[in-house]
Amino acid sequence: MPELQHAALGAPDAAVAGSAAPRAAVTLLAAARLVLQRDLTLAFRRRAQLVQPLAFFVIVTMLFPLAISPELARLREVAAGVLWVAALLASLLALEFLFRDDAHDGTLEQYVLSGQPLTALMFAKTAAHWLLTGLPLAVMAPLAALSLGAPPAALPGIVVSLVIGTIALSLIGSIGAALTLGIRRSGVLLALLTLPLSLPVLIFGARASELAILGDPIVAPLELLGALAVLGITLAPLASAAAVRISLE
Amino acid sequence: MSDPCLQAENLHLWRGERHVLRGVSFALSRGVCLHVAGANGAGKTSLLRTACGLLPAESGRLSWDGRDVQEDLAGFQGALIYIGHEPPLKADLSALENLRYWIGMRRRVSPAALASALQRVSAAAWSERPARTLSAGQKRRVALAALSLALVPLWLLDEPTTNLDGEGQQLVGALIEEQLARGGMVLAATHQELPLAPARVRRLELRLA
Amino acid sequence: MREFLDMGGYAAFVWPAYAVTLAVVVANIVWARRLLRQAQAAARRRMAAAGAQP
Amino acid sequence: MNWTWFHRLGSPPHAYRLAQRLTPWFAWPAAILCLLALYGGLVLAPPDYQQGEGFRMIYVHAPTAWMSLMVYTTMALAAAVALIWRIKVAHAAAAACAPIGASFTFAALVTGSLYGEPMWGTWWEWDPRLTSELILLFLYLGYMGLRAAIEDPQRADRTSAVLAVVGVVNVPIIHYSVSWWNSLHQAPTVMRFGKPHMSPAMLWPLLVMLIGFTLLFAALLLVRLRAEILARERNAAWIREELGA
Repeated sequence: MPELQHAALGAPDAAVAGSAAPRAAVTLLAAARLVLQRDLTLAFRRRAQLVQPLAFFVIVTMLFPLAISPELARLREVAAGVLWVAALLASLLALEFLFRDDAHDGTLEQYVLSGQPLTALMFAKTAAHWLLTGLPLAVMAPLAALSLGAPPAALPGIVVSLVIGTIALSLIGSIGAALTLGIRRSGVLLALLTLPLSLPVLIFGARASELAILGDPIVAPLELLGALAVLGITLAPLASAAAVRISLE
Repeated sequence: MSDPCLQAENLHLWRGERHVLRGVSFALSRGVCLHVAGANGAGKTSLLRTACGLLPAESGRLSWDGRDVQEDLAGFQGALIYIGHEPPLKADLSALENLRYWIGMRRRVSPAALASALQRVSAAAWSERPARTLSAGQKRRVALAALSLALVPLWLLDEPTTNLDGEGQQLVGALIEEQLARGGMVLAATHQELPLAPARVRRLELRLA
Repeated sequence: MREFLDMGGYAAFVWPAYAVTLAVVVANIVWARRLLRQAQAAARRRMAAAGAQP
Repeated sequence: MNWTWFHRLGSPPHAYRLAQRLTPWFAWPAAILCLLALYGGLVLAPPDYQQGEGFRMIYVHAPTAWMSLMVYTTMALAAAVALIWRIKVAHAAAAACAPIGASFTFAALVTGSLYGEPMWGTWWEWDPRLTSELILLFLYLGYMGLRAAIEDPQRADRTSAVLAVVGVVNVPIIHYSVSWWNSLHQAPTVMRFGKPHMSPAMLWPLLVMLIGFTLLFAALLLVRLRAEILARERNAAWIREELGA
């Protein structure tokens, strides 16, 4: 095949784009970093959207003292469960935004057509989503935990379990968000798809937080939580990439 | 002329109950522009999306350099740029940022190249404004800048001249000419005439189902 | 017979369990057959419509 | 290796005709085995020494629970085959599985609850198996909901196939996590009776019932498969031939 010679447009871009290897110029890592950078930039231009899941998380944890009792001793018993249910729902709330705008304005299409492995780009998008929702939730959690009567000594354990757990939640959620692309009013369906798959994370995460509140070692559930996160990192981007491709058909 | 580079043989596509593409075949060689014409709903957009591998055809074969595109889909897609009805711009990013992220996924572009591409489409004055504030024609111009920056052999353009003023349409013609001159290929779907010398244009007429 | 129906005092649990299962089995059979008949009718209609055109 | 049989199975007319021909070969044995197992389970099997006559619920609870899992696995397998080799018939099979599986999961939950009342003393016990069964029902509902929400039939097929594969990877994880969770919170209500000790007279009706239900599923699947194939095929000559239209 004769190599196709392209005249360069700008002087510093004297790259030749032959049809054989036109994308040698950008590595996979660089492309993934661009995706991450773009999502973070966009999020900081829309700060209101950024704060919503956090506000939701705080409000939900606030509901429990009002619904159960203001006694910290009673709240402490359910604190781990409350924190995790609130975190699960808050991260679910943010999922709807994960791909919706990108699908709407054609960005997703360009990701698929970029010639880069879509799996890696999906992973970068999920990483951005976690940085914008999971990590802030974990950082907020000590406040919520203290208000539910958790002892200060338990806070590191709670934060660590949430950091690991929300990674898994973001990955699972990315599958649900990709599957429900192109469906109008997909909110309830997204919850129906994502929540059953998230139950193991809830179980191990809540257990780790509970043990932290009781002052017991939390290694066992943390390891299981870590295993889920690793499994999610390896498999979830594959599934969401497949789902995104299908949604564009 | 060299051998056909992008070749479609007997493509069939169904959308639900509608038989959209009924055995479409075409061959596109280097330096040629294929004008896909047809009424609204004749399947122009579907053909373009099939040709870039977004829509899998139900039957038929699409080959690139003689090999089925499914063998190396990412490689094929890296060699093309597709611009649909709506230029894929993020409303909250400026024209410049949009270009940087869009083309930056495919190849390294220097700020100078970005600036000169924007200059070329007369976008320098508003290239820092968020895309949300741009008119449809201005957005189209940003997409034209992306075309010239991508440096890929195959362009797939869906209605490239809509929303553009006379000068903008001439620009589309000039860009396509340049692409053809350097041995590239263009597949353009439009129900209007392309602002291009007819010698290098082949026509593919799609009929309504 | 009476003894059999009484199920050693567990009649209130055993028979409903069997009834629910039977109902699900029968519903599945009826449902599947009806689905097939409907699909056949729809396909016939489609063929007739397509046959009239060319 | 000769793969022609695989491609023949993937061809809609061949699959349709094969399904039609095979259905009675599954349906009648299923009916006979189920009736045999009913007689064996309700009449011939002796009462359990702890659970008395109540243990006879196992002859409907275990087969429905078995169905719920087996159908899901079949569905996911069909979905994976359909995704990998782009086989329309396999998509049709996956679509045919979901409602069957969901209905039997529902039956397993109801019979489990009925079984649980005399055994545990409550209608609902957060027993790991029952809890997993409930989650499985939600997985089925999610699958059917997703399929129903997507208008384009091909996209519905392919999207729900991804979900089925994701789901089947998760089912063992969910089951493990639920068992783990249950083992921590030792249930306050201890089983009043131990598991029935299965004598051969009690065991054979159960096994026969399991086989009967499996054959029943095969028959139901084949009938539904034909309906799904017809819905996916457009204006093909073989349909005219088959339906005499």
